[in-house]
Amino acid sequence: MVRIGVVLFPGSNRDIDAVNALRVAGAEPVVLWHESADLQGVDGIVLPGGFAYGDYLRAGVIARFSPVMQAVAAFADGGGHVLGICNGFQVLTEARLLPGALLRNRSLRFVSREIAIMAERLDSPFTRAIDARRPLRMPVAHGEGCYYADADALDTLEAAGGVLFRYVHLDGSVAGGEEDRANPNGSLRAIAGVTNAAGNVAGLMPHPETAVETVLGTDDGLGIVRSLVDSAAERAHGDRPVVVTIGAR
Amino acid sequence: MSTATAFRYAVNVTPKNGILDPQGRAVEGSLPHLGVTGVSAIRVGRRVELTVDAPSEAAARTLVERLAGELLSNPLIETFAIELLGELSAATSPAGDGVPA
Amino acid sequence: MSTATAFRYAVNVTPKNGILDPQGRAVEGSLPHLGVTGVSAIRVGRRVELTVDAPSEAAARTLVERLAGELLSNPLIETFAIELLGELSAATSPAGDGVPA
Amino acid sequence: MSSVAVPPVVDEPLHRRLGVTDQELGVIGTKLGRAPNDLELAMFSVMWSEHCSYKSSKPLLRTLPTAGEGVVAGPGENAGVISIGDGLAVAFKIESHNHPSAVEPYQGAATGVGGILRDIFTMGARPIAVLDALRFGDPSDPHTRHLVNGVVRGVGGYGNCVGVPTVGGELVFDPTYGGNPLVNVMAIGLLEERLLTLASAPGPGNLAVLFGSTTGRDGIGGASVLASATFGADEPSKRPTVQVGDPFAEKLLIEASLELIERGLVEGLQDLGAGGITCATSETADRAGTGILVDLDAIPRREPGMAPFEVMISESQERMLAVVRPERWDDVHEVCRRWGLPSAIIGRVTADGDVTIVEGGLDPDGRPNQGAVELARIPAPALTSEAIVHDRLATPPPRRRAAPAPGSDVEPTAGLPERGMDPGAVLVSLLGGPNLSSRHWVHEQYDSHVQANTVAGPGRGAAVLRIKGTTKALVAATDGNQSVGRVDPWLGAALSVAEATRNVSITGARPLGVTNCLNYGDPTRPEAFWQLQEGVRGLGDACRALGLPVTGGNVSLYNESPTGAIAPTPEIGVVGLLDDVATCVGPGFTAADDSVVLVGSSTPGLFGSAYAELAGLASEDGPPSLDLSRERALQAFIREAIARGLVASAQDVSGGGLAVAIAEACIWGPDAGIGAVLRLPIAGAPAVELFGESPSRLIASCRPRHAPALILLARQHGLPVDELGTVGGDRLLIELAGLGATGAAEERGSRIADAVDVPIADLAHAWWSGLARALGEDGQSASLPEDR
Ligand SMILES: Nc1ncnc2c1ncn2[C@@H]1O[C@H](COP(=O)(O)OP(=O)(O)O)[C@@H](O)[C@H]1O
Ligand SMILES: [Mg+2]
Repeated sequence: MVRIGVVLFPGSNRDIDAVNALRVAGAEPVVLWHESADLQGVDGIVLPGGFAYGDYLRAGVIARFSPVMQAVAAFADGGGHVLGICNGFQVLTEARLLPGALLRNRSLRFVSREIAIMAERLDSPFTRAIDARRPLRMPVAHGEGCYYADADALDTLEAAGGVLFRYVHLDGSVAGGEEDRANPNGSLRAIAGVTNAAGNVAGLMPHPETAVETVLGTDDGLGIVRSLVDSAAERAHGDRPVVVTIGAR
Repeated sequence: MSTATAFRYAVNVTPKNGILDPQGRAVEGSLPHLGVTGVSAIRVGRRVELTVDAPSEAAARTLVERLAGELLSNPLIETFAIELLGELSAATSPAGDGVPA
Repeated sequence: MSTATAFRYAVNVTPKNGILDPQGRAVEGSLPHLGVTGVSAIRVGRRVELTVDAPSEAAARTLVERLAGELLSNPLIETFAIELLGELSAATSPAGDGVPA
Repeated sequence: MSSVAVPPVVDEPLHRRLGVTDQELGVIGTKLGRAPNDLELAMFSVMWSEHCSYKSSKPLLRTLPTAGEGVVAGPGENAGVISIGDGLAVAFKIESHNHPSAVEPYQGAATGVGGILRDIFTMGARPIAVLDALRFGDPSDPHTRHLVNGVVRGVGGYGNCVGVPTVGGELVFDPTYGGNPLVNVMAIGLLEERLLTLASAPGPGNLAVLFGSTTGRDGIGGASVLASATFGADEPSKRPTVQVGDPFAEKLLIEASLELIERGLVEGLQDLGAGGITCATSETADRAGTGILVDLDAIPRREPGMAPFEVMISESQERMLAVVRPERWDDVHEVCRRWGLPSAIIGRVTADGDVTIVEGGLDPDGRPNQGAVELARIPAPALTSEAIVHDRLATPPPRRRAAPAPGSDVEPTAGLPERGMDPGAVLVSLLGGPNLSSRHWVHEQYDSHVQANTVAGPGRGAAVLRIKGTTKALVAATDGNQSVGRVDPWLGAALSVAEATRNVSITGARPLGVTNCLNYGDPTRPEAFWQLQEGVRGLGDACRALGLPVTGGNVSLYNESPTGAIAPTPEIGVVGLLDDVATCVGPGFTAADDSVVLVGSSTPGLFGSAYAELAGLASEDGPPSLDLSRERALQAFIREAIARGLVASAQDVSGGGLAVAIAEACIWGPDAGIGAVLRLPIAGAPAVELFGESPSRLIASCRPRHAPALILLARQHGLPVDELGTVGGDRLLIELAGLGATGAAEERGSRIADAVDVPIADLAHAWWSGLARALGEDGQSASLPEDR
């Protein structure tokens, strides 16, 4: 079975959700303690949501210096797949493993509700198992999720296919700026998730891992979790991914 | 408008002594990860910079003091100090986002 | 420990020019409610005060610069300035909580 | 009328300055057999505060029913615990943080969440949900807005960070809370029953271990001064140092505590709340019949120069006391270290039954060192179980008006909707009002999904949380009724229990037990004490009638401000169990063509209703009547109907009455809502039938083929039932028919009054935007910079 690490910082709290989602997606979750640089030979890594070290100062900043993050950076350098969700995304930008920064929500309020995102492309390691380019419903829950980079950096990112997800309306049209409820934090260009130039590290603010079971309202997030699992499996064992139709709607 | 000028201030807001400062504590706790020793007594507060149009420094300071006490700090748990950063020749009030002139 | 002394610094972190500062904007937006006019260009940042044990001010400052650049600010969105607040006769590191001596 | 706290006079004796009466000082002397020293007096003053000792309410609370199926821990423990099968149990409790929140809304609310969470994980339960029940004054008042903002941010700031979802609660505005807001927080935890841990200190020789944050000067005197004294905004001298919460430290505390319990490393565990170390040591010792010897020097401090009394009564947050066998100390220490928490041995369990404080250290055998000084010695029971109890005087108010107030409409129920007035417009303004509109502005600031259990979060009735690894789910709701309680405190309490349990039952869940927070005025005023007495009686009567145990709660007295006491507010929290989460039913209509059925019937009267408030009806035309056996039958009926698969949706009739309940079921329908075409047979005045708030009623929808069975089942339970019509379309149409139907249409020779006829989009818009508008948050927000 594919083994996916879930990094546990002392203030992680969606680790529970990530572990649950990986199980639903058919992987074996392996909890990785922040004080240890030993990745226990996992095939892929999730940096879960939460408040890594309390997220004082700026979200994610302190986590960047932890022993486990040194190991995660090395793992990513070697081509390993790393997915940061919410706080995990913040940690990856602070660690410069992903471009840009996550500012306080423009509303200055924590925002927690269901939103919709759409994958810009289905050929990335983190979107390959998504069934179609359609709005995916899942929750957001964060206070610092406004994606920011300067205009040149954004253009470069877009040109390189680095924008992975955008906030959208339920009809699939891209969300507007901060006045648009569909963009919950005022992210520039409605960017909800990005990937690095090599394509093996990705982060997003919404919570696909909390949206993997219909009993909780939506399983639209399963495609993202399963993409990571498939990509990690393929890289580790040369497996061709099992083609599964997800999210029977 | 006559002789009105503009003054730029900083209001430094810090947690009162004796009040728990979880931010300072968290930053302190992270130092070993950076291999840093010998740093202590970290307090994390806020710094607000603002420009005030007023006929005199005294008038401007009175207003800043009021703002600092009523709006920018919470007197129950924070203290503030006011710093004059400079005097501007003309009042400059950039629109919208509060970007300093 | 020889001649080691302690230096107290403040690191002022402010949002870079051109970066959206929703806090500054919110403060500005609340001024009319307080009946305040003539205040503009508000920027809200952070202020971190800390004590550094080091043999010299130069050594201490090098460390503070590193902390300010790597930990206390994010160069993509923020700038920082360092202020020496004073020199303390002896290193005082109260336990645990980040309370100034 | 309200007792104003006497400003402390400089040469007043210490005990009075600490809030201890002369009479109480006498009793302390008797219990000690000598006069207390200053440290002992400080310890007594916090422990004999209302908050810690329940000195006014204890005799009343003893009358509550506490036994029930599956109850494994009841009142007296940190939280109630009820077994739910599969080796699992649920722990839950509600608590107030009213006065701290009035002083510093953000930190007051945040530390309120922290405190109630500690009550839950102290028992070995992982906190899985928070509900916040909030009460404020006029929403257009800038001070109210400041409080609402701070409290909501505080609840979110803490709950979001510790990773416990906030899944429900209330936000109610009523002028009665203008000078005294209420912040009640309920927490729910899940535990393996075998891990149930009690807060006691058994085994002389065991170590008393303090872990978590260090001890500072925060909240000194908080318990005694804040919770017991009449609160007035202009008494800065009575303002204690504000407690600041650190949710990150709490998260570490949760993980460390649960690991210690899971690994069997502790004999007892107690959180530190009001009364700090004094309270934790004396309560754990008293429960075990032991004593504790405290080594004052061993307590890790945050500040230099703290006096012994400051250390002993500090209410620094995020601390725990563990009782540990000496041979397990290394393991305990290691667990705390791994979670980044300081820990220290601060004393020993003894056999002498006393809480003893020494300065100068203990030797390796746990005896005071040579030359150590004994600073205090108090029998543990004297501080806790044998603390003073006061016999308070209860007197009903001089005149309970049964007749309409002078000058008011003699028959207000015949008033609105007045002839020609559109009841649909009344419905729109009710739905858009500050109390009935959507609370999303609040709960979108709360993480309601974390932990991946939330089947139904905040916003639409009771919260539903699935239990991983089982088919089960927990269902929770809170309710409190101050508007009826104001004139009839018995009824207010009973109605609160009825509504909270009904909200749980209409999902299909079986209520397991009740927790409560009794928010009342100054108990030394006979009228306020009478209200408390009646409230507890109403709570007990309702729980007995519904067959439910009261497993815990909290009492908050002295809720008074210079403008007077609050209306009695018993806040009720209920947890229920759903055996199969797949059967769970929600309040919104689900499909066009479904049949709509009304179960229950209305009683006369509009007093206390949202409608009466909107219409400015001042008279007391009588609160609704409550038949508890009818309530019990209604809840049994709906649970059975849901279990048999007959029900598509179920919504109870509460605030705003039947019309609002139906409108909500429409708004919460599929996509952007769905309409309904209904015909309501009425016997009384249209206003009462549409907008009256008499209890024990619900609206259910079902597939048309199930309607006969559903109606039959209701009759079998002895309940009145009417089929109102069908779901569908994009408007809500309610025609009135029958004897009571009067109005404009009557003049046209019809027996049908003006109908409610409104587009769902209009209802939805009013409902959606009402709260933000009431709070002035619909435009540019004027919030202060906050650090989270
Ligand atoms: N302060 C709050 N925090 C979280 N959820 C809230 C709050 N206030 C109200 N809610 C949620 O909004 C919904 C409506 O609340 P309320 O009108 O009190 O419900 P009901 O009429 O069913 O008792 C419920 O789901 C409740 O849990
Ligand atoms: Mg309800």
